Amino acid sequence: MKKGIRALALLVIVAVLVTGFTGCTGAKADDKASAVEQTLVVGGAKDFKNGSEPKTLIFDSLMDSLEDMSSGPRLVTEWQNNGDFTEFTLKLKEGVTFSNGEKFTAEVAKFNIEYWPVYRDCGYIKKIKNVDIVDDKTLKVNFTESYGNFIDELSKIWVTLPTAVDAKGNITDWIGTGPYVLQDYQADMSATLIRNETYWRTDKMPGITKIDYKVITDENSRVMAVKSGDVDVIGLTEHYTVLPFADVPDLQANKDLNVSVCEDYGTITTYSLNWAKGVCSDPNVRKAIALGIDRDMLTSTVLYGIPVPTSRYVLASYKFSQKDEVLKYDLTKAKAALEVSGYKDSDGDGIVEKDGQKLSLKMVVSDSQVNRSVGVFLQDALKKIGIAVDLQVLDATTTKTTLKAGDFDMSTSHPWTGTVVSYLYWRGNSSAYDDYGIGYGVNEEMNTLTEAVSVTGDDKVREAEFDKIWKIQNDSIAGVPLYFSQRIFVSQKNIEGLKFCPNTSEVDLSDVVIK
Amino acid sequence: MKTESVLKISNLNTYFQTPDGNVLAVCDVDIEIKKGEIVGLIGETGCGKSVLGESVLKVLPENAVSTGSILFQNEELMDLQQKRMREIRGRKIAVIPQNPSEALNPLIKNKKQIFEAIDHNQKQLGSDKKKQAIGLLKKMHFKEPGQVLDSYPHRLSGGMKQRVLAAMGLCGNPSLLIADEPTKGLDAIVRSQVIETLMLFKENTGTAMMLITHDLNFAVKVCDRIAVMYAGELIEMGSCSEIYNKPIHPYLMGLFMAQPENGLVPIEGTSPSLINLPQGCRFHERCEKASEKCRHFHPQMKKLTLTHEVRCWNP
Amino acid sequence: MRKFKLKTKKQHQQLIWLWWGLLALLLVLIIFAPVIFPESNTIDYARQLQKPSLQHWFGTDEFGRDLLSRVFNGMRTSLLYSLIIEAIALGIGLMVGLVSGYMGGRIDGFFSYIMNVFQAFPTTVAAIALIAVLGTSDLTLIVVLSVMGWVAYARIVRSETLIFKERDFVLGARASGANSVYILGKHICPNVLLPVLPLATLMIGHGIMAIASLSFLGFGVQPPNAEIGLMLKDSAMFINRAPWLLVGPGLVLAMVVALINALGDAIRDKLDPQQQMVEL
Amino acid sequence: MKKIIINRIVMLIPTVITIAFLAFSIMYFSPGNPAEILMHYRNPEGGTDPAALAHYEEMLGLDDPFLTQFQNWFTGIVSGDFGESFKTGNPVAEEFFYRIGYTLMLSLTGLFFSLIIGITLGFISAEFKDSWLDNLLRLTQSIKMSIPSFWLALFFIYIFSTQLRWFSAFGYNSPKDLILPGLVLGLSNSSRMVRLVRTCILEEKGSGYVYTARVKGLSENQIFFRHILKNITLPIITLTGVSLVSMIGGSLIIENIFGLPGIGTYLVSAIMAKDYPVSMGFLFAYGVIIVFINLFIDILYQFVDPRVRDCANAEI
Repeated sequence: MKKGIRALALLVIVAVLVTGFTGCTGAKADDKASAVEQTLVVGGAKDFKNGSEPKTLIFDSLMDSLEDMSSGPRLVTEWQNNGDFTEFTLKLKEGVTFSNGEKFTAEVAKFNIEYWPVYRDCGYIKKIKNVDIVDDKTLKVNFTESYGNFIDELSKIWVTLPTAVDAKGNITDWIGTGPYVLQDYQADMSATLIRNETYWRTDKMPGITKIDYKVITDENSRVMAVKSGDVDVIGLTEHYTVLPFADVPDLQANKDLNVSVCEDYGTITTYSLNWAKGVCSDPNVRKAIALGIDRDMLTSTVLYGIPVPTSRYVLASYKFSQKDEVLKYDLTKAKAALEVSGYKDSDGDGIVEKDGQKLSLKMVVSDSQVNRSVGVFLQDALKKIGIAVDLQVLDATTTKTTLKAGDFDMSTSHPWTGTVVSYLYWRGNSSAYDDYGIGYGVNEEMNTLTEAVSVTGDDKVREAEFDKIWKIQNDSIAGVPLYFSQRIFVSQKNIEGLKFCPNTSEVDLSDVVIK
Repeated sequence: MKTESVLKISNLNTYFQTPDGNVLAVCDVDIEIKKGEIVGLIGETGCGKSVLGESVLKVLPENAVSTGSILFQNEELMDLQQKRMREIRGRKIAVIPQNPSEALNPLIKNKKQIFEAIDHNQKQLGSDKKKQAIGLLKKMHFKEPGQVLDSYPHRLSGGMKQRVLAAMGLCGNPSLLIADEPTKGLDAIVRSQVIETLMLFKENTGTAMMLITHDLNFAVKVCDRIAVMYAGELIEMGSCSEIYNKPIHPYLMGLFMAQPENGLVPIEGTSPSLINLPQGCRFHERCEKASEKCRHFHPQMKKLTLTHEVRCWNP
Repeated sequence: MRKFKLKTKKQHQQLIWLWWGLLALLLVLIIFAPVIFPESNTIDYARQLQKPSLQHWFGTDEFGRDLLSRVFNGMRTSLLYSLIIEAIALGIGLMVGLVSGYMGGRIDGFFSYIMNVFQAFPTTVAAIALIAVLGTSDLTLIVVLSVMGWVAYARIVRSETLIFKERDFVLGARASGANSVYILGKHICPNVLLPVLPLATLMIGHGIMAIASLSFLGFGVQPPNAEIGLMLKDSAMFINRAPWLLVGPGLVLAMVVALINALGDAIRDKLDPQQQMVEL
Repeated sequence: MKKIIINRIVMLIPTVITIAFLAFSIMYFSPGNPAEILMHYRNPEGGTDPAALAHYEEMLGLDDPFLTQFQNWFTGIVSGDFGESFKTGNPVAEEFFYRIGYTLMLSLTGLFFSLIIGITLGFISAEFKDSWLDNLLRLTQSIKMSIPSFWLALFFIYIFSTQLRWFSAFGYNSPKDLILPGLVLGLSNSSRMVRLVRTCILEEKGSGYVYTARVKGLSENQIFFRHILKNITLPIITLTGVSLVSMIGGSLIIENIFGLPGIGTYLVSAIMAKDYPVSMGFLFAYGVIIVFINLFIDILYQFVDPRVRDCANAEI
């Protein structure tokens, strides 16, 4: 039939066009396949330059973080203080050069100590007086008052060239002394790093010669990428959990993959309670909330049994952590706490009330899969002790503005970090509303304790002070710890030596080998 | 003297299949056109006269079925494949389509559209084609044929378009011209141009002509013989003078009465639906003279004279 | 010659009744969803992420909630919002179109210009920007989509008004001294409304899709309310583990919108039989 | 011809200014103090120092009246300066030109698929009019029209990325990564194209010039390729313009799902992050792109249709 021929002719034209199109794009795709030996393909959640972790492949910090969150030598090799922590002497590593050949000198170190603390939330900026260059490898740092935490905070200073930053805390030239050199960078897409063959830490010289960093912002796609072998590892370059907990059991059962759950370091997801105003200003309500949540149930259901339920603020393995868990689930105690304050369910609708007012919380949650699931769980859980929850899932920025305005009763928040002393300066002793809700500085005593901790460098004294701090926190409940949210990385089986670092933002690839 | 017949249609039926049922557009038509003769096919819109033309050309839509016999120069068109049919169209049967303003592709230059017709007859070199095209246009009395060739159709007036279409028909060696509603929607001046065009055409080729029109006066002026159609069938056929001077069928008489010079008296009612045709005479519902017989029995064509035939119980 | 059999009119009619029956059924399920599916928010962790079964046709979500119930309750929200949005948009469009078409001149020029500018922004993009200004909530969603939706109505009302303005009955009314408001309200408006009907029907489907898209991006309906886009956003999170969660919401959404569109087409064919004549 | 084009561009100036005005007002009336937001980005843990805030307010010229601010911003735009992103500090224009390429590539891929699908299926549908094939195709189109593009995207990701692993589901590494999102975009926009091609072919087939061509003795093939194809290009061009506009709008959601670094992804994150200079600049750019696509289609139309060309020439 003529008609058939005409249809066929048109189809052929279309087919030629389609194959031509896919053909030329396909050809380009093949070019990428020619792999260099020992190339590690990393799937990252953020743009290479935006995340705080990827940069640690290019730069070195002044101090290293050790497993218990104390400090070890790195670019600073030796350090001393004058006893009352007002003057520190730092010895610098000699013979270190940046990848462009410039030398790491005392001037460079001084610049970094003075420039970065503002952008890296280091408390020492408030008390530092001056930095003196003694000689080419020695610095003397003077403080206006005692500051015992200075050395620990130096692990947050990642050393850049003084000429490589702008006035706003942005790095303009990505040239460091670290194990890798940035070769190619595509915003929001990818980055290529090659090994720094002249890396000064010869014992930490990595085996991987090239790193392909691919940005995959969607968590499901990241999981798919590692499952299909597109990338070698995911979850390594973020300090938080980057894959849905729901996928973990499935990935663990996958024979080609290695799933590593970090049980040693990490943060505890904590919800902030607005203790300064509203219904949560009543300590008994806060206590009821903290005791009324069945954390075992939470982690075993909506979190698929991966995170560990806990009611402590920081991990037990960390320095200065609290001795025991107090805020464990207890339904009767929770209900009793509400009754103490006069809340009673008189109309039988399951929600308690006082003076005719129903007890209702406004819970603000930053939009993410896990937060939404946990939010719905908490709504359901609190209903059981008689508290109605108005759940509001907002985008990240709106959440921040809402929280900063104090317009919430309960919200997602920032957990106590492992470096508890630093945290004390930032939010631990704050009583103001900020992007993450309200700080933990519930009373005057927190102030004196914070001062006491900062003045001394003596760990024994600090430990005693911290016991008091945790007592206050457990009593006043400014935040509800829920579960330990582990970092998880998933890698191909043939890759060995991947590990987590105590310094949550550090990525250490020195032992990695591709078999 | 018996002249040779160019087209002899006998027993032609054409119907369309639609979801609502079959539409009988042409029903039992017998008609003959002799060499050099102009036959007018008259009827109101929707009576099937254009479908008759299309049936002859075999360019009906897909859902149409036609049966019967169409003898063109002693060749049975009904049996011909489309491929062979295409050789007849354009070469032996020329067509002046209705509505000249839409009959030329607005996006293609006149030149190319005329060349297509020339190529269909005989493949030629570009320069020869141009020469021939200019010749054709000159025959159709175009003053500046070159300019016409190089312009797009929208630059031409309705009458000019029609002459361009006629020129295309000229390029073969047609022995029959089918002009479908050549005067539809044209004003008086252009109408006289159309007559001129048709005469020019005849002058140039000496073909027979089938003139499909609803314009009675026009037909009377031009035709040798006239056939009148109503609701898909022929109701009266005769020489021009017979039709003009002695119309017999009440419908034809009504048509004459509806002409402007006779006072524009319209025929009452509307023509029947071609899906559900009435029993008996198809005109009886509108006929003043309708008798009981007309209501129940379908009349056949009756010869009154050698040339005059009519389909009526009460002639 | 004939390669296929034409459907008879009767068969065709039966098919059409089947469609309308399906639409009616879906609408009943949607409108009475809270009564028919009261369990849409019942959490039961014992049945997390179940595959579709006889008890749960579309499966269950991560909280063990029955997805079928949630889909119909969600569609109810979408349909309700879409109806409100189209009512408001039609109201604005009708007024602007009538005034613009009837008054002509500078007023017409001004409104036509505004319409052009409005059409320069893609709906989704402009809606997101406006929602950013007004803050994310269900109310803003309705306001923003109404504000973006009136242009389509205004255009068609304007062109119809231009036609009816010249009709005898309007000219007559004007000659007899009726004022403009009376003519617009009494004579033009009812005539203009009829051609707008098919568009309005189609736009209800569009509205449902727009709401779903914005909710999917996180700018639309907020989580405590069930909504298809939002549900799909959640389902997308489980694409590796429970891909079937995507099927149900998408299926119902597509079916409802397709049937509403078919209704719009049918209304258009009824009002404009010439369109059908072309097919003959 | 040149004159007409220049004339048309000049006539667009007020439209462009209005678009700029709307884009600016939307962000101007946005809640939140831009200076506070900028300060927050520049110094994340810096707290709220009133002196610093005043400094930023002065820097952004927030004390100026509304119209002055708009004027400053607009004159900046005219000279190619769209300001700097609050978040990254990069010039907005730079960000835009880096990203617009991906959006255009995606839209054009989508357009390519939509044309291919539309013309092929529309042709088949028209050619086998009223057959089961035609009915099936028409049913498919009306269902496809009712499927939201994001659902189609998720569905395709599941089939082609998760199950078959033919394409990567996320991000852009090679032009191959545009195929899946392009296909989704093309498919969800192709329904109108299929319908249009079908009705146009059927309409043209019944038109006078096709009848002429047929009675001239041309074969159906010649009629289709020489006559019909040329005449259906006009409506196809119009719809292509409309499709391109809706694809640039629709690419926003597709880019977000497939993680392509286009202007849509960036605009959404900028709006969420309250990055005002980026939001304003990108909104304005969206409007201008669409206005210019419409202009381009108008001009293209004049090249193809001799009637319109004549009219346009007559105007001057």
